Amino acid sequence: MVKRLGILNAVAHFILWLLALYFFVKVGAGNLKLSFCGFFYADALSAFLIFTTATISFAAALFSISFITTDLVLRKISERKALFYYLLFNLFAAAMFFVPLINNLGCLWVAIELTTLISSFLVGFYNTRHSVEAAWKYLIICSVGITLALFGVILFTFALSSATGIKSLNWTELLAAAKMLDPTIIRVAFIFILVGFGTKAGLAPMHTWLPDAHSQAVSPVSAMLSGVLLKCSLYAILRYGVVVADCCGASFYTNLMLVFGLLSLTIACVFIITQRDLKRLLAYSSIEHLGLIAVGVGLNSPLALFGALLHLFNHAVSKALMFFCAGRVAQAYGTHDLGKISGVSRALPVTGLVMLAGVFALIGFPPCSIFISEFYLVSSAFLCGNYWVGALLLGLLAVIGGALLYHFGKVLFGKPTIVGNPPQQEFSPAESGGNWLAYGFLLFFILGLGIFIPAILQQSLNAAVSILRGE
Amino acid sequence: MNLLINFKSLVVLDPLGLFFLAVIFLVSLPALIYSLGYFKGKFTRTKLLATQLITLAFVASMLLLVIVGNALVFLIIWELMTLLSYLLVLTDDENEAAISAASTYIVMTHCGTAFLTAALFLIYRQAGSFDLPAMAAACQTMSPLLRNWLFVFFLVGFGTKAGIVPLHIWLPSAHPQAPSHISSLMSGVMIKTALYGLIRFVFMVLGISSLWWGMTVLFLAVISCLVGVIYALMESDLKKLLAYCSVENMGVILMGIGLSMIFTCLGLASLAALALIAGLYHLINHAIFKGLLFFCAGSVQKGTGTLDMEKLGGLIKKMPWTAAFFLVGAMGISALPPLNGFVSEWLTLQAFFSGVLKVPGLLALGLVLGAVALALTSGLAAACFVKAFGITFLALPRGQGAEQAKEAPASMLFAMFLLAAGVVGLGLLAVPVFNLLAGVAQPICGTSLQVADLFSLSLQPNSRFAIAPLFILLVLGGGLLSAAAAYYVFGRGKFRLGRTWDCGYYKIDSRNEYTATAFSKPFRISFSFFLLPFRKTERRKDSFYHVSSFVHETHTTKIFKKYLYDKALDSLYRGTKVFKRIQAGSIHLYIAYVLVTLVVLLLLVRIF
Amino acid sequence: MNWLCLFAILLITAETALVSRFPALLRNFRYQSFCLALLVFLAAYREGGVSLYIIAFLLFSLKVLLIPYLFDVLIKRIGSSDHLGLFLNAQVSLFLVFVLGLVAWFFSGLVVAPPAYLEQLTLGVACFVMLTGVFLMVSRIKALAQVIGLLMTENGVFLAATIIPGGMPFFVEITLFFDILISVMIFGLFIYRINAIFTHIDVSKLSGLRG
Amino acid sequence: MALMDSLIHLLLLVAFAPLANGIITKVKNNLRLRQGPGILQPYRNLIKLFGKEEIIPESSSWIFRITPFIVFATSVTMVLLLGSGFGRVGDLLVVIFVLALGRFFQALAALDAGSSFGGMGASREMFVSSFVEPAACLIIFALYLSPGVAWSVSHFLAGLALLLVLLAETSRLPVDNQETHLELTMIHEAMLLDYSGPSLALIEWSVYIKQFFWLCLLAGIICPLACPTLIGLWPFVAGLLVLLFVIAFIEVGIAKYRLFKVPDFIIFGVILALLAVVSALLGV
Repeated sequence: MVKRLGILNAVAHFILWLLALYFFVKVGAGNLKLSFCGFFYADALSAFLIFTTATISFAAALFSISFITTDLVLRKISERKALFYYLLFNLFAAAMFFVPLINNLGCLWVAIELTTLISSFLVGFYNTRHSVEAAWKYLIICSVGITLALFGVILFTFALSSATGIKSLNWTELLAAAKMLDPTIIRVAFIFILVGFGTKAGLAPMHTWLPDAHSQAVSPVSAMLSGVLLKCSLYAILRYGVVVADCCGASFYTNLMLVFGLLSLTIACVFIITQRDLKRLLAYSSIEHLGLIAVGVGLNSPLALFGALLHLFNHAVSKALMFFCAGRVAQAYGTHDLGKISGVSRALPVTGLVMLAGVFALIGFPPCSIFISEFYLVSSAFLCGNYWVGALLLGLLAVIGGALLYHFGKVLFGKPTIVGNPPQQEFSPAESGGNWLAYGFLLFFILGLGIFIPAILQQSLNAAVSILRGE
Repeated sequence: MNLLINFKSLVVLDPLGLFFLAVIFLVSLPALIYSLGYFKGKFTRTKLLATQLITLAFVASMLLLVIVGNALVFLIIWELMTLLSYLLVLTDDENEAAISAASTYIVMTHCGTAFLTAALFLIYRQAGSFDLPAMAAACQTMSPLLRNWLFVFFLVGFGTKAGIVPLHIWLPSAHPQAPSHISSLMSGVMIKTALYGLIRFVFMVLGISSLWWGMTVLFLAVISCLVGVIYALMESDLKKLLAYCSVENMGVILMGIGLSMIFTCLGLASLAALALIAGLYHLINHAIFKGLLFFCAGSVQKGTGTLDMEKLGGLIKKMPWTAAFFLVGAMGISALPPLNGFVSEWLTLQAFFSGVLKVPGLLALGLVLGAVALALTSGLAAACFVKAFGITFLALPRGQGAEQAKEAPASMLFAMFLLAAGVVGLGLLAVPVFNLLAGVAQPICGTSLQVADLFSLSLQPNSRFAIAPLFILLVLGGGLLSAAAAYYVFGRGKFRLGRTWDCGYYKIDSRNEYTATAFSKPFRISFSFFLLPFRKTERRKDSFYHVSSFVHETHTTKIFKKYLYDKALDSLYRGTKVFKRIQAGSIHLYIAYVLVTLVVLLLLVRIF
Repeated sequence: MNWLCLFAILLITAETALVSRFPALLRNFRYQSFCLALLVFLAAYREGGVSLYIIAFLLFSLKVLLIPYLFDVLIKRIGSSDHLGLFLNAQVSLFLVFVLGLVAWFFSGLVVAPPAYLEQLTLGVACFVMLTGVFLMVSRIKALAQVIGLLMTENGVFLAATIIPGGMPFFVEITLFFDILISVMIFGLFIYRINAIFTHIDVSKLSGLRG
Repeated sequence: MALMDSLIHLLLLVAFAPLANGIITKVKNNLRLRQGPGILQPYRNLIKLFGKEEIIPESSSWIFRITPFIVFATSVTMVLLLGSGFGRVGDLLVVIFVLALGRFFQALAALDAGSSFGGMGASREMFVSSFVEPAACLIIFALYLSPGVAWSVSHFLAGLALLLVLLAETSRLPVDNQETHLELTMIHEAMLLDYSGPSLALIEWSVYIKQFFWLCLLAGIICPLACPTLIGLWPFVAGLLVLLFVIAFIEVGIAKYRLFKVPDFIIFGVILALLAVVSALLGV
C-alpha cells in the first residue's frame, strides 16, 4: 500500500520534473518574462529555481519509496503516519514550487512562511524528544525571522507608495520604480529583509535552527530542506537585492552579502572540524555552501553570479545525494553518531561507493560539478581583485574539505560496526530500484555538469545573471 | 563563460614532458607486470578488477599531467591524481593505519593544492589565459613582490606533494600502506610529478628572479636529505624505511634543482644546466631503484607475511632472486660504482664543487657545506641499506615467516629484473644518458652541455673531473681477477663449512644475531639531539620476588609530527571546542542572535 | 485619538517587560491588539474603505477574542503553572526595553522625515513593539510566552502597516490573517507535543541538540 | 706509456703495502722498548694465511664468499685511480665511492656470518665511515683547488685533515685499535672475526693496500712535486717514512676514544678540511 503510493508519488514527480524541464527550457533559454494577471511572474531566475526544486523533489520522491517502507519495517513509524508523510511531502513541495512563481511580495512572504509551517511537521516527524525540540526551534526561530522580513516588506511598500503612490506589492512595479525610492528607507528595509529571510536561508549567525532541523528531519526531506528550501528564501533575498542595488547602488547590498557569506563559511568551518553527528555535518556543509553562494552574489561580477547560480544547483544535487546516503546509513546503523559508524563501504557497498563519490563532489574535486562552480567563484574573487576574499575562500574550503575527508574516511572505511537499536535482521542492505534510480539521477547531474555545461543552461543562467544585475 | 581552455595548446610535448613520460613508463610498465603476480590470490575478483582499473587510471593521470599545456587542466588532473592515489592507499580498507595514513595524505595534499590554485589564479589574473606561454609572458611583467609570493605558493603547493621536510609527514605513513607496486609508483613516480610542476612552473613559467629562491630550495633540500636518511636508519619496517629514504632522495634531487636555480639567477648558464642535469639524473635513478626496492619489499611481504626486519633474516637462501635484485637496488641507492646512483651523486657533487669556484664569497661556503651534507647523506644511506639488506636477507632467519619464505612468482621477478637492468644500464651508459638529459635541460637553461667522449663523462674536455663507469667496471673486474688469481695461486683454495665462531658460547642461533635496532644504535645515540630517543623497561613478574622477563622498548620521537603538527592540530581543535559554546542548544540565545544582528545592522546601516 | 492609541500601545508594551505571570501577559496582549484594532478602525473611518473596516474587524475578532481564548483553553489543558520564568528580572528587562525603544526611535528617524510626526511615531512604536516582542521571546522561559512574544511582534508589523496610505492590498492582508491563524494553531499543537513528551513546556530545558 | 707507468705503480704499491705496516709496528714496539717482530712480519702473515685451510660459517651465503675478492678489487682500483694513466677512468672523488663499495660488502659479510660481533663491527664501521666520507670528500676537493702549489696553508690544513682521516680509515688509534682482540672495543677486526685462511689473507692485504694509498696521498701532499709518480723519487719515500714514524708516535702516544667521541674527532677533521677549502679559495 505505502509502497504503491510511494511509486505513484515518484511517477507524479517525474512528470512534474518533465514539465519543469520544459518550462525551464522555454522560459530560461528563451529568456521570457511571463506575467499572469499581475500576480504570477516568471523569468529565467524563477525557471531555474523551479527546475532545481523539481529535480530535488523528484529524487527525494524516488528515495522516499524504499526509505519509508524501511522505516515501516523497522517500526519507526505507523502505516497511517507513512500516508501522512506523503501528504506533507507534497504540500511542502507545492509550497516551494509556489515561491518562485509569485510576483506579489506579500504572497511570496506567505508562501515562504507556509514552507516553514509544513516542513516543521516533517522535522518533528518521528516525534522523539530530539525531533520535537528541533521542530520547535525551527518553527520559532524561522517565524521570528520571517516576521522581521514581513516588516521589511511593509517598509518596501511604504517606500513605494510614499514615493510613487502606487499601492501594490508587485516586484515588477517595485523594480520599475526603484530609481525613485528613498534610499534610506530601502537600506533599512533591506536590513530587515536580509535578517528575516537570511534566518530561513541559514546565513550565520541566524543559522542556529538549521543543523537541528536538518539532522532530525526525515532524510529525503533533509535533502529538500538544504537542497531547495534554503535556496527559496535566498531567492527572495536576491529579488529584493536587485531592487536595492538599482535604488541605492550595488555596494551596500553586495557588502552585506559578502560579510554574511564569509561569516557563514567561517562558522561552518569551525563546526565541521569538531562534529560528532553525520547529518549535522552535512547540515553545516549546507551552511558553508550557502555562504559560498552569498559570497558569489556579493562579488557581483557576471562570472561570480553565474558561478553562484550554478553552485546553487550543484550544491542542491550533491547535498541531496549525501543526505540520501546518510539516511541509508542511519537506518542501517540505527544512529548518526560519527563515532559509532565505520566500514560503510563494506556494510552497504553501493551506498558506500555513492557516498564516497558524494564526498568528493561536495568538496569540489574534479570532475564533479561543484568543482566548476567553486572554480568560477574563487577565480572571480581573484579577478575582481579582492585577493583576501579569494585567499579566505581557498583557505576555508581547503580546511573544510580536509575535515570532511577526515570524517568520511572514518565513516566509509574500516571494520563495519553495525550497532544500533533497530534489529538488524529486519534491515536489508540490498538497494531497491528506487534508490538506484535516485543515485543514478543525481550522479548524472553531478558528473555531467562537471564535464560540460550545456548551451541551454548557459543561456538561461546568463539570462538569470542579467536579471540579477538589473539589466 | 567557457572554461577558458584553448584546445590548440592543450597538449605540449617538450623535452621536459617527454623525459617525465619516459620516467613514468619506465616504472609503471614493470609495476603492471608485477601486479599480475602480486595480486594472485589476494583479493576477490571485483576488488582486484577495481584496484587494477584505478591503478591504470592513476598511471594515465600521471602521464597526462606531464603533457598538458594548460594550467587549469594541469590542476584538474593534479586533483584527479591525488584522488586516485588516495583510493589506492586505501586498498586495504579495513586497516586503521591505512585509513589514518590516507586521511593525512589527502588532507595535506588538499591544502597544498589550495596554494597551487591561489598561485595559478594570481597569474591568470595577469595573463587572462591558462595557457602556459601566455602565463609565462604575464609573469615577466609582474612586480617582484608578487613573484616572490607566487614562488612561495608554488614551493608549498608542490613541496607538500614532493614530501619536502617539514611537509613530509604524510609520505612515510601513506606510501607503505598501498600494495607494493603502488608504493613504488607513488614513491618512484608520483612525488616526482611535483618536481615536474616545480620545474615547469618556477623555471619555465615564473622565471627565476631572485637568489633567495634557490637558496631556500637548497636549504630545504639539505634538511630533507639529512632528516630523511636519519629517520630511515631508525626504521625497522622495510617499506617505511624505503619511504623515508624517498624523502632523502627527493632532497638530493632538489639539491640539483636548487643549485640550478641559484646558478640561473647568477647567470651561470652552463653550471645551471649541469646542476639541473644532475637533479634529473638522480630523479630517474631514484624512480628506478626505489621502484625496484619496493618491488623486492613486496615480494618479501608476500613470501614471509611480514615487513618487520626484526622477524626476517636469511632470506638470501629462500628467495635468492629477490635478494639479488634487492642487493642491486641497495647498491644503486647507496651510490656504489659503477651503478646509477653513483653517477648522479657524483654529478651533484660536481655541480657543488664547480659552483664553489664561481659563486661569490659566503655563498661558496654555503655550497661547500651543502656538499658536505650530501657526502654525509650518502654515507648514512649506505649504512641504512647495509642494515636493510644485511638484516633482512643475510644470516639466520629470525622468525617463523622467514623460515618458511617462498620465492616470488616469475612475473614479479621479471618486473624486478627489468628495473635492476635499468639500475645497471643507467650506471654504465652514463654518457648517452647525460647527453639526453642535456637535451632536456637545454631549453630550460639556454645552453646545451654535450659530452663528446663516448665513455668518459668529463665536463670540460681535459678537466681532472671525470668518470667512466664502464672503465670503472673493467678496472674492478680486473681487480677481481687479480684477487682470484692471488687466491688460487697463493692459497690452496680448500675450505670446509664450520660453525660461526662463538667465543666459546655453546651454541649460536638467530637470537644472537645483531638486530636492526641494535645496528642503528650508534646513530641513534649520536643523533639523539634530533631523534630524542626514549626507552620503556617493564619487568614481568610471576611472583613478588621473581622477575620472569623484561620487556625493553626503544622509541624515537618524530619531532616534526609531535612539536609541529600535533601541537597545531591540538590548538585548532581546542579553539573550535571553545567556539562551539556559542551553540549550546538554548533557543533563547538563538533568538537573541537574530535580535542582536538586527539591532547591530540597524545601528551600522550608515556604514555599509 | 491616534496619538492616544499609540501612547497606550507604547505603555502597554513597556509594561509587558514587567509582567511575570501568564494571564497578565495575555491581558496585555489583548489590550495591545485592541488598541491596534482601534487604530485600524480610525484609519478606516478617515479613509472610508470597506476593506479597512473588515481588517479592523478581523483584527479584533482574531487577536482580541479568538487567539487569547485559544490560549486560555490551552493553559487549562496543559495545566502547568502560569509563571513565565524570567531569565532577566523586571528591572533589567525594563532597562533593556528602554534601550530598544531608543533604537526604535533612531530607526524611525531614519525612515521618516521630520514633518510627518504621526508616521514617525507610529513607525517608532511599531518597531518598538516588534523589538520588545522578540525581547520577550529571548527573556521568557516558557513556550507560551514565546508564542505571545511572536504575536506581539506581528502586532508591531500590523501597526507599521497602518502608516501605508490605504493599507496593504486586501488579499495580502487576508492571507496574512489566515497565516497567523494557522501558525498559532501549529504552535499550540507543538506546545501540546512538547508537554506530552517532556512533561513540561520549559523550552530552556530543550537543549539536547548542540554543537 | 702512462698506462704502463701506472700499472707499475700498482705493482709497486701492492708489493710495498705490507711493508709499511711492518715498519709502523716495528717502530711502535721499539718506542715501547720492545723487540717486536721484524718489518717483514706482514708478509709472513700473509703467506701463512694463504697456506691455511679456510673455514666458512654454515649460516653464511655467497656474499660472505665473494666479499674478500671485492674488497681486494676495490683497493686495487683505488690505487689505479691514484695513477695518472687512468685519468679517464675517474678522478680522485671516485676513490670515495669505490671505498664505499668495499666497505659495503665488508659490512654485509660481517652480518652474514650471523654472530653478534660481526653485526657490532659492521654497525660501528658504517657509523664511523659515514662521518669520514665528508672529510675525505672535502680534502680531495681542497687538493684539486690548489694543485701544485707547494706548502700553502690549504695544503697544510688538508694534510692535517688527511692525517686524521687516515687514522680513522686504517682503523688505528684513537678511532680503532688493530692490535686488540677484545671484542667489545674493536671495530674493523670485529668484521673479520669469521674469516680465515686465504680469504682473510686477501682482506688483510687489501687493508694494507688501502692504508698505503692514504699514506701515498698524504706523502704527496707533504712533498707535492712527487705526487703522484713516485718512481725514483727519494724525497717522496723520505716523506713516506716520516709519516710512518709520525703515525707510530701517535698510536703510542694516545689512548682509544669512546665510540661516541669518534664523531667529534672526525668532525674536527671535517672542519680542518673546510678551512683548507676556504683558504684555497682565498688563495693562501
